[in-house]
Amino acid sequence: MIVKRNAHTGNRMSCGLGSLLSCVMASTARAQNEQTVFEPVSDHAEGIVWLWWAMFWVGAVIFLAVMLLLAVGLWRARRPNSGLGESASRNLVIAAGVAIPLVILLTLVGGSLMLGRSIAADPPPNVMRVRVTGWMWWWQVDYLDQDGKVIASTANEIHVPVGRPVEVQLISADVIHSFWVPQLHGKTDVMPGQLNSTWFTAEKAGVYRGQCAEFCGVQHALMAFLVIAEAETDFRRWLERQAAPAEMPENPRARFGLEVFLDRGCASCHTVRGTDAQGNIGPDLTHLASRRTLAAVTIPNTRGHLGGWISDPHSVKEGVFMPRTLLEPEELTALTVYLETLE
Amino acid sequence: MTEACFDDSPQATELLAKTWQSPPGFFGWFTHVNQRKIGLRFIVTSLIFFALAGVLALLMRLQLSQPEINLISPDLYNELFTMHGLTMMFFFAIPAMEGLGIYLVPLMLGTRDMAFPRLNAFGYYVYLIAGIVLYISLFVGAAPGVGWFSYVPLADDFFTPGKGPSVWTTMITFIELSALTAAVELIVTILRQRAPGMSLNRMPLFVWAILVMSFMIVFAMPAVIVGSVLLYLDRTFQTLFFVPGGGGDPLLWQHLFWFFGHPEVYIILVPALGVVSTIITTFTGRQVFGYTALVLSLVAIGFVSFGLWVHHMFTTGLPQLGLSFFTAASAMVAIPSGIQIFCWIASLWGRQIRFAMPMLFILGFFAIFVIGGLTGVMVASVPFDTQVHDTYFVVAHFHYVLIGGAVLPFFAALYYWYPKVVGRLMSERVGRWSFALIFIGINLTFFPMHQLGLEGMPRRVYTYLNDMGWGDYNFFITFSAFLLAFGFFLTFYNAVVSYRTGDPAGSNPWNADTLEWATDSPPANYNHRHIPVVSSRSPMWDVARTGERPVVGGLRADRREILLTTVLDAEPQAAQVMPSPSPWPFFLAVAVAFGFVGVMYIPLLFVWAFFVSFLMIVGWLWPRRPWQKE
Amino acid sequence: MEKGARPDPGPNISVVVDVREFSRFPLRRVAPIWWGIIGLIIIEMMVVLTFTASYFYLQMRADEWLPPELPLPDVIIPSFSLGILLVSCVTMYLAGRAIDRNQVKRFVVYTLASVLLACMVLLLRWQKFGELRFRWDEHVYGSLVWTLSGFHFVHVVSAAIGTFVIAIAGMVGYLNKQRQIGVIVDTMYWNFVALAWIPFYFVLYWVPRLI
Amino acid sequence: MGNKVVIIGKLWRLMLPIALALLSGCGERASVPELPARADVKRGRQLAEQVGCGSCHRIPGIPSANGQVGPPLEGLAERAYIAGILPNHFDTLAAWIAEPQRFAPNSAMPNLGLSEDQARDIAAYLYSQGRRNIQTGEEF
Repeated sequence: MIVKRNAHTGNRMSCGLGSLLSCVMASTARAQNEQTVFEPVSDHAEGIVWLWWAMFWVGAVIFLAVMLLLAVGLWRARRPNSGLGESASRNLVIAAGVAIPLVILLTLVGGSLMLGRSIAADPPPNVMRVRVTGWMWWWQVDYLDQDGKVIASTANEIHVPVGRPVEVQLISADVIHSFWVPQLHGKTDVMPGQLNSTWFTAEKAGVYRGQCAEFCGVQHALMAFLVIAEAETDFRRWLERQAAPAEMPENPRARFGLEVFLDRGCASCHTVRGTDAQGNIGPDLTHLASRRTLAAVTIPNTRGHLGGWISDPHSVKEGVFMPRTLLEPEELTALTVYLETLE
Repeated sequence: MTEACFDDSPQATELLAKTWQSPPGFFGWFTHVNQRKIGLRFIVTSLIFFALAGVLALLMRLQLSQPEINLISPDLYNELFTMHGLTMMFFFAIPAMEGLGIYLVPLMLGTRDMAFPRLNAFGYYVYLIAGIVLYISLFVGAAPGVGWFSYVPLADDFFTPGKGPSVWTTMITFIELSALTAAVELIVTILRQRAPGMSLNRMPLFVWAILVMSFMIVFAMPAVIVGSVLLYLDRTFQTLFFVPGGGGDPLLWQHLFWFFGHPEVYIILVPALGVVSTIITTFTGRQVFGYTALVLSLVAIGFVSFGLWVHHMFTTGLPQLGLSFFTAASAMVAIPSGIQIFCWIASLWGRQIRFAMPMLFILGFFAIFVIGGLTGVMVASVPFDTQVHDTYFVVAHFHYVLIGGAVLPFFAALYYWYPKVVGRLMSERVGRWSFALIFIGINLTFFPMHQLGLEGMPRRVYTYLNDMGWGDYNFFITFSAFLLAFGFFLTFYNAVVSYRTGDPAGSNPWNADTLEWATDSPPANYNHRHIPVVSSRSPMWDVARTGERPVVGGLRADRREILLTTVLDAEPQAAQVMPSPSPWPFFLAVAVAFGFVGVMYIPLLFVWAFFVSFLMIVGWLWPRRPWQKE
Repeated sequence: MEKGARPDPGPNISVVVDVREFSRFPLRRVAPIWWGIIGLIIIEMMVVLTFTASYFYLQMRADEWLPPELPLPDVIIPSFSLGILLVSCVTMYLAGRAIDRNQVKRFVVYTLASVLLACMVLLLRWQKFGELRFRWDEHVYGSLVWTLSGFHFVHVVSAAIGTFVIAIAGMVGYLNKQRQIGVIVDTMYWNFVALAWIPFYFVLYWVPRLI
Repeated sequence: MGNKVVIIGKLWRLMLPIALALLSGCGERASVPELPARADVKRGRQLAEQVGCGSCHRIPGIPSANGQVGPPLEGLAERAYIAGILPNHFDTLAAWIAEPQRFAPNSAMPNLGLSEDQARDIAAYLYSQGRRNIQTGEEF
């Protein structure tokens, strides 16, 4: 029900560090991570995790070799006059301290530069463009057509077609954020006054969680988003739906809810396309009900959470900019009913 | 030479002690200028800040021990991690290393005080006041909560109104003053006051490390001072240096900050490397292998560290080509580090080693520091860094480097020089427990953080959702953090208890080779009864071997005189009369502090503080009558 | 060489260097304070460099540097004031030479002349501030002009006051050939302050014209 | 300043589960006897977390449940009335959770569309967090 869990009961033992650690905490280790570097679903992320394992093993060998050398050296003291002579010492330092590291480092730098070049290359021509705006503390997602015009606008959820490269153009509405979906790609900072972009291709359908990775104020911790990779046809259908304006509700209670939305201040920050609500400080709510979560992947999008979030956002996400709204009970009920019609 | 230039009588010794005595009493305390007093103050104060920052860390760990708990509000949590970083970097690590330098360098060089004793005292008061103001700000709810790196635009007054980042800008500039005065002071002392015969290539490695550190401070710190002045102006006068809409650029801040911030890490590390060489020399009973190589690698680390700053900015969207250079440079800094490690291993190989406490901490240093260095090389790779940047992987990495590379050697130094400072040895039994807990605690606390980072946990988050599956790791880490803290506490306890009950140390308990062991423990007011004359890198061992102790004669005992020697070869050149105890440095520090704190509220106070400080400086430097006496 | 004897059977102490006849008034490069001032100057030089680098960084990131409505900065009066500043270095040098020859009166005259020159510079600068047609909070160019000028202004003020104090020390008769280290370091700082204006002068008055 | 004092209080609240967890290996509380057989406390906790009770109520045992919109549900079992209008019995609580508007048409508490079983699970969880068994009156 909740957001996430791309149900990898992933094999924890496959992670080197994890396996070392699981000796210590085998009883408590759970495996339901949804934001891990270890389960890449794009070429970029796969290249990086490959690099990690290469570095990990080389590093482990170096560490053990140094410790072994130190241990043997100390052990030798049991025999008299076993200290290293001048030339032996010099050879040791030159070989182990200069020559070997130099070779390893050059290999690492070379490999890392090659991988970096391929990742930083321009995206292929059939790329789909999405513009993501970082706000304190949520993500605005705009789908762009060929001319850079906005087709559809949503928040904290990026749907992408499987197998198609997606370029994410990043701009900031306020401070520095960092766009990061570990299973798809490394971070790219969202810089005020500067257009950064990154691209990836999700090779597998699924829900991948991302999170802001640059400290951005009080609620930096709860500024996540979801990348939902789905088949091209599903994606098309979804995008079409998102591009459409909201329908006028038929249910009288929902109509009352729309009135509440327009009269009680919601509309000054939020947009619902197809109505008079054109605020642009908070997320576009035109298709709110189609989203899985609220408050940047903090709570599931259910009626209970929605009502509580509207009534008092601060007890869910302290310090958030959305104000408390004191509504009559029937207004609150109608408002939630209305918002649930925004599919 | 005649008898006249050499008076070893008890009367002369007493006179000398009286000349160099610090005034007693509460008010006297504010006039002390002797380098040992000031150095000890630096060390003790820095340890207090270390403990405070540790408590903040434990509070943060409690908040993170379980998902989605509300022990600490997000605002307060942000203040805690900011203060933890600021305290550890600016109020513990640098002052601790400087304190070691200030206390030990003149003793090691065989001189009686630092070059500018009053400036020294001033630096301490500045440090103390800055720390007190910072912690007061935490308790009145005005502490900076924007990270120790204080990135703009978050730290601009638009996004963070209130006094927090202003405290950051003014107090950082203020504490840098202290670091800079100490650095200049150490450089001049090292270059000009070495005992006759202690040419540069006979200088102890620890002194070399302090020299390199001081030069790095001089070149690195101005960048952050400029940065924080610009940020202060942005916040107070609405200038636009970092405001994108007005033509400013937030990236400029990052360049300024990291141009200082990266060398900062090595500023902390380099003196620790000096400590390692010193202790290995002493406990193997012979000169460490590769003196020249070690010195050159220290210098190389110092230089290269100024070319690495962009590796903190790999994800900011800079051009790929530029990043490659910084990848290469960052990886290459491993070479001088590697040279040092293997010089030490060569020195230890097959030697009879006394495994006393300092040596144990050094062995711990090897394991922890090598791990930190290896992950450091990993994060130099741009693609990999984009995944782990700003995650717990990096938190793990730099705690391994800083605790392994600086704190463990610093604790080794505490055990090693404690008998010199106090006259008694610290307890080995408590020390071993402390070391074991610290060593295990570090690994249990920080090793799992690598895994957490790779599983996606970002830094600087006050909580995380239950669904993320990070709860168990974090619980375990919190538990281990308390273990680690207890380990540190044991050494504190050890130091306090041994002050009264430790075994008497004698002047040279470890049979070490450097000059600080030539004098009593604790050293007399005048450091060395006679300024020694040196003819090798191991003067103490020379004395033991030859039974001869060559010294300088002719310095007067009735006033504070020191000997100046030439920069390269330490040939005696002139004598200098040192200033006497004085309250002016304290007054000046208070005046300057008043200005720094005041400008947060009333910018025009700058003008007032400027002139009052000037008056204080004149009072400080104004010659006392009668002049003819000289 | 006579050995000093000690009651305990410690190592024999032998005096191998006698410093009784050494000067107690080290001058110039022998004096620690000379090195200390060099340290201060290096620190301040780094500050000046960082300011200048920040200027160029912001200038290069900008699409257009000088805001279009502004005229190019005037260079005549700033060049003149730079000239005065450089002349004051000469008077400071003469003051130093005077005290080195124990000519206290001449020394006082030269230092006061230097202070006067500095005051003229400050006056010209102050007038420049008044003539600026923009504030520091309008654009980053304005922020830089105000900050760099203000930063250096404060330095000239402190150098002038410091030198004035030195002049007073001369008047009350403290300074002489032996006790002249104060003059030496003050002159060094003075020269630094004067020379530090050159990069600022260049970026403030010439860069907007040249690009 | 004030929050420092709060911390100390909170510290104790936190240390207790840590200590318990250390002793028992995990922090689950023992399930309550005497509850209706069909209700499942554990499932109730999960449901309460997911459907969103916590956005309006503070609920013991669910750290993320910090809502201040409605009353805190600590010690719910000891209260005499639910929402000020219903006598506090297990069945009435479950019925209230399932459809508040049945009893109070004007209530701001939403109808979450829960099944009867789900409502009973949640009610069971909420009761399990009290210190008194509502049916037997005994402390446990």
